[in-house]
Amino acid sequence: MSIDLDAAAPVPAAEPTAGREGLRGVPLALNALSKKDFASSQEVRWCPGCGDYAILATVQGVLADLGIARENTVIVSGIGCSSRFPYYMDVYGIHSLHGRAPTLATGIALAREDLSVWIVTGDGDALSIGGNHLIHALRRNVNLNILLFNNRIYGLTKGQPSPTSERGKVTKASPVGSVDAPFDPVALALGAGATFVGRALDSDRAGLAEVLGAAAAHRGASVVEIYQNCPIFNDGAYDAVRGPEALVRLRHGAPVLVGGGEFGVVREASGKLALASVAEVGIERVLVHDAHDPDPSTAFALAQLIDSSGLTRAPIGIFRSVDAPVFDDDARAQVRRPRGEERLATLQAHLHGKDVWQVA
Amino acid sequence: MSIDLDAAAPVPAAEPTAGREGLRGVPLALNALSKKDFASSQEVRWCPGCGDYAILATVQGVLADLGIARENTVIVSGIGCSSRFPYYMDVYGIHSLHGRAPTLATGIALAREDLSVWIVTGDGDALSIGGNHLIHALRRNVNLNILLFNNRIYGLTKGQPSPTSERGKVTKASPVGSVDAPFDPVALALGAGATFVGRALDSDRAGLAEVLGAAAAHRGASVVEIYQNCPIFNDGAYDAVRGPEALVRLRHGAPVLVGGGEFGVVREASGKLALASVAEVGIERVLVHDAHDPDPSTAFALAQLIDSSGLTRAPIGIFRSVDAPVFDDDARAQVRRPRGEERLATLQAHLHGKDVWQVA
Amino acid sequence: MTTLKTLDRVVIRFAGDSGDGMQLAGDRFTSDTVFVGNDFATLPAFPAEIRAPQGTVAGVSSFQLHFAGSDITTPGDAPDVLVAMNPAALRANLADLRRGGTLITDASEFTTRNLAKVGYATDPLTDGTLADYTVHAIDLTGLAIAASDGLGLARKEAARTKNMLALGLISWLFSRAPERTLDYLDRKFASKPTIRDANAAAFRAGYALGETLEGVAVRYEVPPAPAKPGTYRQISGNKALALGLMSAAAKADLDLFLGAYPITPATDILNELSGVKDQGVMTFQAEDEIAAIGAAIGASYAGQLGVTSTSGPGMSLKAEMIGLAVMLELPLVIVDVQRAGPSTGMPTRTEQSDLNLALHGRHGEAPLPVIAASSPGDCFHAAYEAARIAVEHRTPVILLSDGYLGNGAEPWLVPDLATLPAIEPTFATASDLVNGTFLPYRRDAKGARPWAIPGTAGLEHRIGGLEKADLTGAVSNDPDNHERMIALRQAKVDALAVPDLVVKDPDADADVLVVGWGSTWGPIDAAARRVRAAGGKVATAHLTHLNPLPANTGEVLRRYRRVIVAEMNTGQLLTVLRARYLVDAQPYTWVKGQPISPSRFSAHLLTVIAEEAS
Amino acid sequence: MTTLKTLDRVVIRFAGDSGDGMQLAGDRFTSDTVFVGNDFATLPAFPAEIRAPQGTVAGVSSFQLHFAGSDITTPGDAPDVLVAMNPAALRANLADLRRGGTLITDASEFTTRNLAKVGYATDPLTDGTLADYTVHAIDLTGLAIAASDGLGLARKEAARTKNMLALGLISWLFSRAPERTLDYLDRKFASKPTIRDANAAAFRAGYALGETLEGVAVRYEVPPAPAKPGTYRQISGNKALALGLMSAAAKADLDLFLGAYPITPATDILNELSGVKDQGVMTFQAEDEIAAIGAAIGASYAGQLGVTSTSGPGMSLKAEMIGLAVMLELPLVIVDVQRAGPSTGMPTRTEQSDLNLALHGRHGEAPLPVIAASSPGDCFHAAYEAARIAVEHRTPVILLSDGYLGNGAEPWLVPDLATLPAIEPTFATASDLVNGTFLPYRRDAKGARPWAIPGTAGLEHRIGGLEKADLTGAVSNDPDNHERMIALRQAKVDALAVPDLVVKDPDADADVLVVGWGSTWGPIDAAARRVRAAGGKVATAHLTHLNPLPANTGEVLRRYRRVIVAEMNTGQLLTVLRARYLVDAQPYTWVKGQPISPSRFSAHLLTVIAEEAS
Ligand SMILES: Cc1ncc(C[n+]2csc(CCOP(=O)(O)OP(=O)(O)O)c2C)c(N)n1
Ligand SMILES: Cc1ncc(C[n+]2csc(CCOP(=O)(O)OP(=O)(O)O)c2C)c(N)n1
Ligand code: SF4
Ligand code: SF4
Ligand SMILES: [Mg+2]
Ligand SMILES: [Mg+2]
Repeated sequence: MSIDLDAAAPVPAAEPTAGREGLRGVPLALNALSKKDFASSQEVRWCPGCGDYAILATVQGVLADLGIARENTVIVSGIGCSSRFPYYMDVYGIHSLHGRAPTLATGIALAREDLSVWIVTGDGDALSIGGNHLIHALRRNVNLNILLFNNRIYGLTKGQPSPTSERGKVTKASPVGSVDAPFDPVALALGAGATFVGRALDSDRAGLAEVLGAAAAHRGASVVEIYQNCPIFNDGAYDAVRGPEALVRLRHGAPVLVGGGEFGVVREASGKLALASVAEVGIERVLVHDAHDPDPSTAFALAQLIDSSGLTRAPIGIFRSVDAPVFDDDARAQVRRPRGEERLATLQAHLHGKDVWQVA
Repeated sequence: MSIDLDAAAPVPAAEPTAGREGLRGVPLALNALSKKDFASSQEVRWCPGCGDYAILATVQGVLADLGIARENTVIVSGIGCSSRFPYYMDVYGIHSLHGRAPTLATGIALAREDLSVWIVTGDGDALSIGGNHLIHALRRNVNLNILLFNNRIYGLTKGQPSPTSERGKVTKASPVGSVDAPFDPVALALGAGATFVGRALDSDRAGLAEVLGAAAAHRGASVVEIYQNCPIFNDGAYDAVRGPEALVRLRHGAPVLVGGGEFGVVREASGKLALASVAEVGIERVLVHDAHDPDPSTAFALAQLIDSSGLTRAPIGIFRSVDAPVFDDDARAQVRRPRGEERLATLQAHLHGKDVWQVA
Repeated sequence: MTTLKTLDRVVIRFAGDSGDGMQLAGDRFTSDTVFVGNDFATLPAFPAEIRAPQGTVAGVSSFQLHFAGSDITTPGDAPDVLVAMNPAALRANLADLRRGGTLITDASEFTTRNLAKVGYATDPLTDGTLADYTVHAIDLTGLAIAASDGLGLARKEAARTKNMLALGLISWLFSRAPERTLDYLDRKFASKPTIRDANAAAFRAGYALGETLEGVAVRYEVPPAPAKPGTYRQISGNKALALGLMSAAAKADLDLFLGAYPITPATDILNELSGVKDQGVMTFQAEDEIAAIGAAIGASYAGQLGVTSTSGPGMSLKAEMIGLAVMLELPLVIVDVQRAGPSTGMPTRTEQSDLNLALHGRHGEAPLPVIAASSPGDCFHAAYEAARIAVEHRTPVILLSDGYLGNGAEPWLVPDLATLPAIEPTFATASDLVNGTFLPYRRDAKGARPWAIPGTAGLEHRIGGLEKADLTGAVSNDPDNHERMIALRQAKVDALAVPDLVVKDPDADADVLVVGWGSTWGPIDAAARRVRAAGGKVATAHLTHLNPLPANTGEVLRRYRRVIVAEMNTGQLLTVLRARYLVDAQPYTWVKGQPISPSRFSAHLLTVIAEEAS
Repeated sequence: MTTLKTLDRVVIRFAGDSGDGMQLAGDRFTSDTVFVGNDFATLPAFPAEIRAPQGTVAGVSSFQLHFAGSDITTPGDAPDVLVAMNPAALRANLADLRRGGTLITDASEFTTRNLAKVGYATDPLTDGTLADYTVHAIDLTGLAIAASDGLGLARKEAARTKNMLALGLISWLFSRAPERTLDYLDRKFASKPTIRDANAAAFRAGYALGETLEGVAVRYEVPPAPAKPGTYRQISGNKALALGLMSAAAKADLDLFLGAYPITPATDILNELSGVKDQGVMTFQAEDEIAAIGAAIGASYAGQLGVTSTSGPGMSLKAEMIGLAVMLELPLVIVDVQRAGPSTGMPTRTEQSDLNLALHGRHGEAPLPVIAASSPGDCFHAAYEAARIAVEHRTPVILLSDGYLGNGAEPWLVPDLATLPAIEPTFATASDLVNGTFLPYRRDAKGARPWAIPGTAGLEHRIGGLEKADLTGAVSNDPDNHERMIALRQAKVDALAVPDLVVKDPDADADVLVVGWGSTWGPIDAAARRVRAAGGKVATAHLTHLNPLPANTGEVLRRYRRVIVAEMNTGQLLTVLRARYLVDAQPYTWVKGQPISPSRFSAHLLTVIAEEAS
C-alpha cells in the first residue's frame, strides 16, 4: 500500500559494518598497551574537580583497549580548558586554534589512512567559533572521532555563556541573563547529516567508554557530546541528570527506557514520541531503538526528549550509527601515488603538456 | 497514560502570533507602493535565463504588498551572483563579505526595531563559508528574513561544487566527481533550532510570494530555501521538480499531498512517514501538516522526504513556523536609552564609580 | 619600640597560589593607598591556567603595587617588599626582589614535599639563599587558624584568612590605620558574619604581629603625593576604555554597540559594557570575532557607534572585515588589547607586537587611523579620541591597548563630561540630495562621506566591498576611478588633525631622544627620571597617534644625535619611523611578555649617553 | 596587389561581448604565433559578471597578444590592431588603440539601439571619431551568415562564427598560413561536423576578405624571435605555478596536498591540481579559506607538502592560521594570487597590494619567507623555490603571484626535472632521540626543527600555538624563553640563503636605478628598453625574494644617485627598502588594476633621467 521511499534515504540503507571498520588501515600495537602508556609526562592542570579528569582517564583506557599503535593515534584540539587534552596524552597531538581542530584533523585524515584521528573540543570551541567546521566534517563524513566536552560555559576565558548555555544564564558578560536559545548538539549534528551521534556523561566511565569505543569503530565522522562539569564556572550543570532516573538510555536493539525502567518511550497515535509507564502500556509498546535506521527522523525525535532548559532529563547513548561513503576514503581512491622514476616520468609529460615546439 | 512532555518542548507551545508580528515596529509606507518602486536604477546583470530574475521580481512584489516604508527596509547580502541582489533594489542595502551577511544583519536588527531586515545569500555563501553565522542567527532567533538562493553550485566563481551539490558532481574543480554528501538546508536549519523554515521554487511566483510573505510576518529568524536555476553552470538542476507531480506541498492545516493529489504522506505503524495512494488509504489517513507544532520532529521527518541525489521529489512550502523569544527584542528590552541631560548625569556617576577621593 | 621612617616610594609584591587571595589583598592595600593620598600604579599577574595545581610555579598569582609620595608612572620593577605565601611564590619571585629588600613568607608551607614540587633541593629559609634579604618567615597559616579560634570555622576555612594576616602585617609596616580595612571587611562579608569575623581577626593578628616581630625596628610612611586638584578614583585600563567609549557615545548622542567575542585580556571590556544598562549600550557576545565586528559594522550602518574589542588572535580574524569597513567608510572602533604572540602565544602576558598588523594587516590598500593608549587612565582619553575620529571622519579606527594597561590600575582624575570635546555625527538628511540624487560617496571638507541611515526617506542607497565610483558609489571597474578612490581614502586618513609630538627634554640639551608609543610611556618616563637622577641627559617623546603621525615627528627626530625607539616588540614603530623620515633610529626591544624594566632600560640609556659623549 | 612588410612587434587586441568568442580567437592566434616562432605575451581581461548583459561596456571581454621577432616581456600597452566586435567593445578599448592603428569592427552592430546603450550619441563610424585610425567596418555578422549558407544552421548559430571571420582576416593580414587554424577547427569540432564546417567557412571567408578589402595595401610579417634552444610550450602563470608545486613535491618524494577555497583569480590553481590524478596530488575544496589552510597544515603535520592557494580576501582570513604555522614550524606554501583591493575590490583586475599583508599581516612577531613570481613562466620556478624553502626550513612561505601573471601566458622553456635542485625533507626517526627523549624544538644548522610525522614510534609529541620552551617544545610562559624563541624564529628566516640581487645596467653608468618585484618585471624591462632606445641610461634590478632580502640589496641601492621603486600599489616595497637601508628611494605607483604601462613609465623615467642629468 505505501510506496517505497528508499530513494529518500539520505544514506544507503546497508547494515553498518560491524567491528572495527573505523580503524581499518591503522596498525596494531606490537605489545598490549595499558591506560598509563597513554599518559604524557606533563602535569595535568585542570582545576580540582573538573570533569575533564574523568574523561581523560576514560579516553586513555579506551585507546589502550582499541589496541592500535600509540604512534598512529593523533589528537587535535582547539582552544579552551578541554582543548589542553592533547598535552596529557602520549600520542601525536596538535593544540591548534580556537574552533579550528576539524580543519587540521580533516587534512590529517585525508593525508593518511593509517592514523586514528581524534578531536577534543569544547562547547564554545566546537559550536561557537567552530560551528561551521564541525558541521562540514559531519556532512562530509570524514573518518574522525569528535569528542565535544560540553560544560555549557566558556571555561578558559572565565565564564561567559556558550551556545549550549541555557537562556537566562547570568555571567559577568550577561549580568541580567543571556537572551539566546541554546543549540542541542545532537539535533544540530543530525541536521548536518552526521552518521554517528552519541552522548555520554563525564562521570559515567562505562557508558562513556562504550560510546567512545563505538565511535572509534565507526568509519566516518563520529561526534560524541560529553556532559562535563565545570565546578568553577558552571558547577552542577548536570547534577539533575546524574541520577539514573533522568537518563533515557539509547542502545541499538533495546527498548528505550527511562532511568530504572519504570518509564519508557512510546510512539503515540499521532506518531510523536512520549514517555509512558511501562507497567501501564506493556514493554512491547516501548520503542525499540534502531541506531542503524538510515532515516534520521526517529533519532531526531529522540533528541527532542531532552529538557534543555532545566536539564532534568536527557537521552544518552548512541542516537545514530549508519554506514555511508567516507570522504577521505573516496578522496584517496581518486588519487594514484606512483613513486620514483614512474612519477617523474609522468610528471615530465605533464610539464610538456599537449602542445610543445622546439627551438634549435 | 502517556506523560506530559511539555517540559521537553524547545519553544513555548503557544500559537504563533498571526498577522504581521515580524513587522511590528516598522513604519508603514505613506503611499501605496508598487513593485517597480523597489527597482533601483542599476541595470540587472545576471546571465540571461538566470533564476535570480524571477526571484527579484517576486521579492519586489512581496515588499510592495507588505506596505512598509521603503526606507525602513534593509537588504544585506554576502558574495556570489545572488548576492548582487541589493544593487537592484531601491532600499537600503549592503553587499557585504562572503558568508558574513548574517553578522551585519544581526547588528542592524539589534540596533533598530523599526527596520525590516532581509538577507540574500547563495548556497555557497550561506552554507559553505557562512554556515556558522547562519545557524547562529537561527539559534538566536534574530528577527531576520533569510533568502537562500540554492542553485547547488558556485555561480560567481564559475562552477565549483557547493555544499548542496549532489555527490559525484563533475566540475573543473572535481573532474572525476565530488566525494562529499550535500547538506539539506531545511534539515540543517531545523537541527539548529530554526523557528521558521520554508522552501520555494524560483519559477513558482505565487508559491514563493506566499512563503516570503509568511516569513516577513514571522517574528524571529525565517529561512527560506529557494530553488534557483543557474543555466550557465548547473542548468536544469530542478527540472525534475518543476512539474507539480514532484512537489510535496506543505500548508499548515492541510493534508500533505504530493503533486496533483494522487498520493499523500501517511504515518506508518512504525511511526515513519511514507507516501501512499490517497485513493487506497483515504484522505483522512493523510498527515495534516502542523507548521506550528512546537516539536520540530515531524517537520524534520517531512524534510527527509526529499530525494536529494536525483532531486525528483521535494517537499515545498512552510515546514515550520513557531513563536519563540526573539533575540533582538529581548536584548533591546534589557537596555535603557535615556537621552540628553539624564544620560549625561547617570554617565557622570558611572565615571565616578563607587570610590572616589578628592585632592584639593 | 619601632621608629618611623619616611620613604618616597615603595614597591610591594603579593604572591601566592591562585587560591591564596593575593589579588584581593593587593586590591585592598591599593584602595588604602588611595586613601592616604599616595600616587600609585599596579600590575596584577595571573597564571595561564584557571586554577593551576597548588604549590606549583605555574600556579603563582601575584599583584604588584608601586606607591609614592610623588608622581609615578609604572608599577615598578624590583619590589622592596615581597610577600610570598609558599615556596612556589618564592621561587617565581625572589629573583626580582631588590637586594636588601624584605621578604615575608609563610614558614608552614616550607615542607619537604612543597619544596620538592618547585625544585628546591634544600630549604631556602635555612640554606643561605636569603642571606641578602630581611626575612620574616612566619607561620602565617598557624596564626590565621589561631586567630579565628572559637568562631567555629573548619581549619581549612580558617587557614584561608592568612592573606588578611599578611595584609595586617603590611598595613602595620606602612603605618596604615587598620580601621579602613576592617570597615571594608565588614562591608564585603556583611552576609557572612563568621567569615567576616575570621578575616578581621586575622587582619588584627597580623597588625599586632608587627609590634612583636623580631628584627622589625622601623615602620615606614610614604607621604601623600602632590596631585592636580580634583576628584580621583582608581581605574584599570579596560574599565577606563569602556568608560571612554560610553562617554564618546553619550556626547555624540549615539547609542553604543559592542560586538565582541571573549578573549584574554580584552574580555573585561565586554564585561564592563555588559554591566551598563542605563546608557543605551548594547553588548553582543557573537559566535566569533568575525561576527562580532560584522555586527558592529551593521550597527554603525544603522546609526549607532559600532565598536568591537579583542586581542591578537581575534584581530587576525577580523582582517577581512576591517577591509570592508575601510571600503564602507562607516564609523567603527576596533579595540586590540594586545597580548604576547605570535599565535596563541602567552595569553596572560603583555606585548606591543600588533602594531604592524594594525597598520598593514589587510589585503589591498586599506589605510585607517591607529591610536594607542599610554596608561590605564589614558585608555579613557584614547578611546574617546578613537571614537571621535571614527564618528566624525567615517572610518574604522584601531585603538591599541595591551594586557599591562588593561589589567593595571592607577589613580585617575575623573573627567567632567561637560569639558570633553564635542562629537558631531551629523546624519545625512534629504537636504543632502544633489538635484534630487543622493551621492553616498560625496565627501565633506574632511574627506568624510555622508552617514545616511536606514529610515531616512530618499537616501536609500547600496554600499559594499566592491570598488565604487567616486561620488555615486556605484560599482566601478574603471582604472582611473580606482586609483582616485585609493588616493581619496588615503587622503582622508592623512588629513586627520593630530596633535604635535611633545618632547620632554628638561634642559633642552640632550643628545639622545627616546621615542615610545602606547604602554611604554610609564617605563620610559621612569627610566628617564632615573637617568636624570644619575646626571644623564635624555629627551623623551611619546606617540599616541600612530597613523597618521604628528606633523612635526620628522623634525623632532632629526633634532637629536641619537634616537632610540623603545617597544615591547622587535622594532615595529622603528621601521615606520625609519622608512618615513630616513632617520637612523635604533631599537630598544623587550619581548618578554612584561613591561620594559625601567632599571634595565635606564642602565642601557646611561651607556648610550656615555657613548655619545665620548 | 598587396605588399609584404616586416615588423618587429605587433600588439593585437580582440574585444567583444562575453559571448563573442574573443578569448577563443585570441588563444588560437596565440598558438599560431607560437608556431611561427615569435616571442609573445598575452593578457586576457574578463568582465566582472559571469555573463554581463550583451552590448554593454561592463560586458566586454578582451584578449591582448603582443608578438615579436625579439624577446619581449609584456603583453604591450597600446594595441596596433583592435578588433572590436560591437560599439561597446569600441567604447571600452578605443582610447588604448595606437594613433594610426588599425580598427576592425562589425558594422552591422552599429545600430541606434546599440550605440545608445553605450552612450554614443552619434555613430563613431561616421562622425569623425575614428579619423586618426585605419578603419575596416565590415558586416562581419552578415558575412559569417553568408559563409555558412547551405549548412542548415540557424541564423543565430551561423552569426556566432563571426569571431572566426575576424580571425581569418587577421591571419591574412599577418601572413599566417590558414591550414593550421583549419586543422585546429577540425580537431575542436570533430564531433559536430556542421559547426566545424561553419567555422571553417567563416575563417576562409575572412581570409579571402583580405585580398578584396579596400584600402588594405600591405600584409605584415613578424620574423621568428631568437630563443634559447629547447622544448617550449605556452603557459599561464596559474598553470606554471601548479606544475612548480607538483615538481617540488615529486623531487622531494612527498605527496602534495592543496587545501583551497575558490576565489578569482586563484581558482585555476585548484582546477589545475584537481585534474592531476597520477602524481599523489590531493585537492581539498574546503568550506572556507581558514579550513583550507588548516587542512594543509594538517597534511603537512602528517608528512605531505601542504599548500593553500587564494587571493586577497582569503589571505586576510588566513592570518590567524598563518601565525599558527609560524609557531608550529611545519612546511607550508601559501599562494596569494593578488587582485585589486581593498576588500572585494575589483576581483578580475590585478594589483600588488598584498605585500604588506604578506610581510606583516599577523598578530605578534611572526616572520616568514616571502617569494614573488616575475612572469607567467617564472611562477613555476618561484613555486618550486617556495616549496623547497618550506620543506627544508620547516616554515610557512608566502608566494605572491597576481591576476596578471596568473591569467597571462608566454612561451616557456619546459624544464627538465632532472636538472632541478634536490629537495630533502628528511623526516625525523628514532635516531633523533637525545638520551631517549625527543626534542621537537631542537634545531639543525639551518635553524629548522625536526619533522616527526605520526606513525613514527618513539617520537610522539604535542605542538600548538602557545609559546613553547626551547628544545622541548613544552608550553612555557618564561619571559627569557619567549624572547629567545622570538629571536630563534626570526634568525631562521634571516639565515635563508637568498641569491644576490642582479643589476641590469648595460653600460654600468646609469644614475637611475629602477627596483621592481613580482609581476612588474615585464613592464619595467619593457620600459627600460624604451628608455635605452631613446638614448637614456637606466639600471634595473628585480627582487624575487622579499623576505629575507638579498644580502647585497643595500649596497646596490646605494650605488645609484636615484632609486625608483615601481609597484602596482602605493609604495609597499618602497617602505621596506627605505626603512632597512635608509635610502631615499622614490615610488612609481600604479594602482589601476592593470599592469604598469611601459610607455607611460618610460616617459616618466626619461623625465627623471633628464632631471638627474641637469
Ligand atoms: C580566536 C580566538 N578567540 C577567542 C579566544 C579565547 N578563548 C579561548 S578558549 C575560549 C572558549 C572556551 O570555551 P569552550 O570551548 O567551551 O572550552 P572550555 O574552556 O569550556 O573547555 C575562548 C573564547 C581564542 N583563544 N582565540
Ligand atoms: C573570502 C572569500 N572567499 C572566496 C570568494 C570567492 N567567491 C565569490 S562568490 C563565491 C561562491 C558563490 O557561490 P554561491 O554562494 O552559491 O552564490 P552564487 O554565485 O551561486 O549565487 C566564492 C567562492 C570571496 N569573494 N571571498
Ligand atoms: S575552568 Fe572549569 S572547565 Fe576549565 S579546568 Fe577549571 S573546572 Fe575545568
Ligand atoms: S552564473 Fe548562474 S547563478 Fe550566476 S548569474 Fe549566471 S546563471 Fe545566474
Ligand atoms: Mg565549555
Ligand atoms: Mg550558488
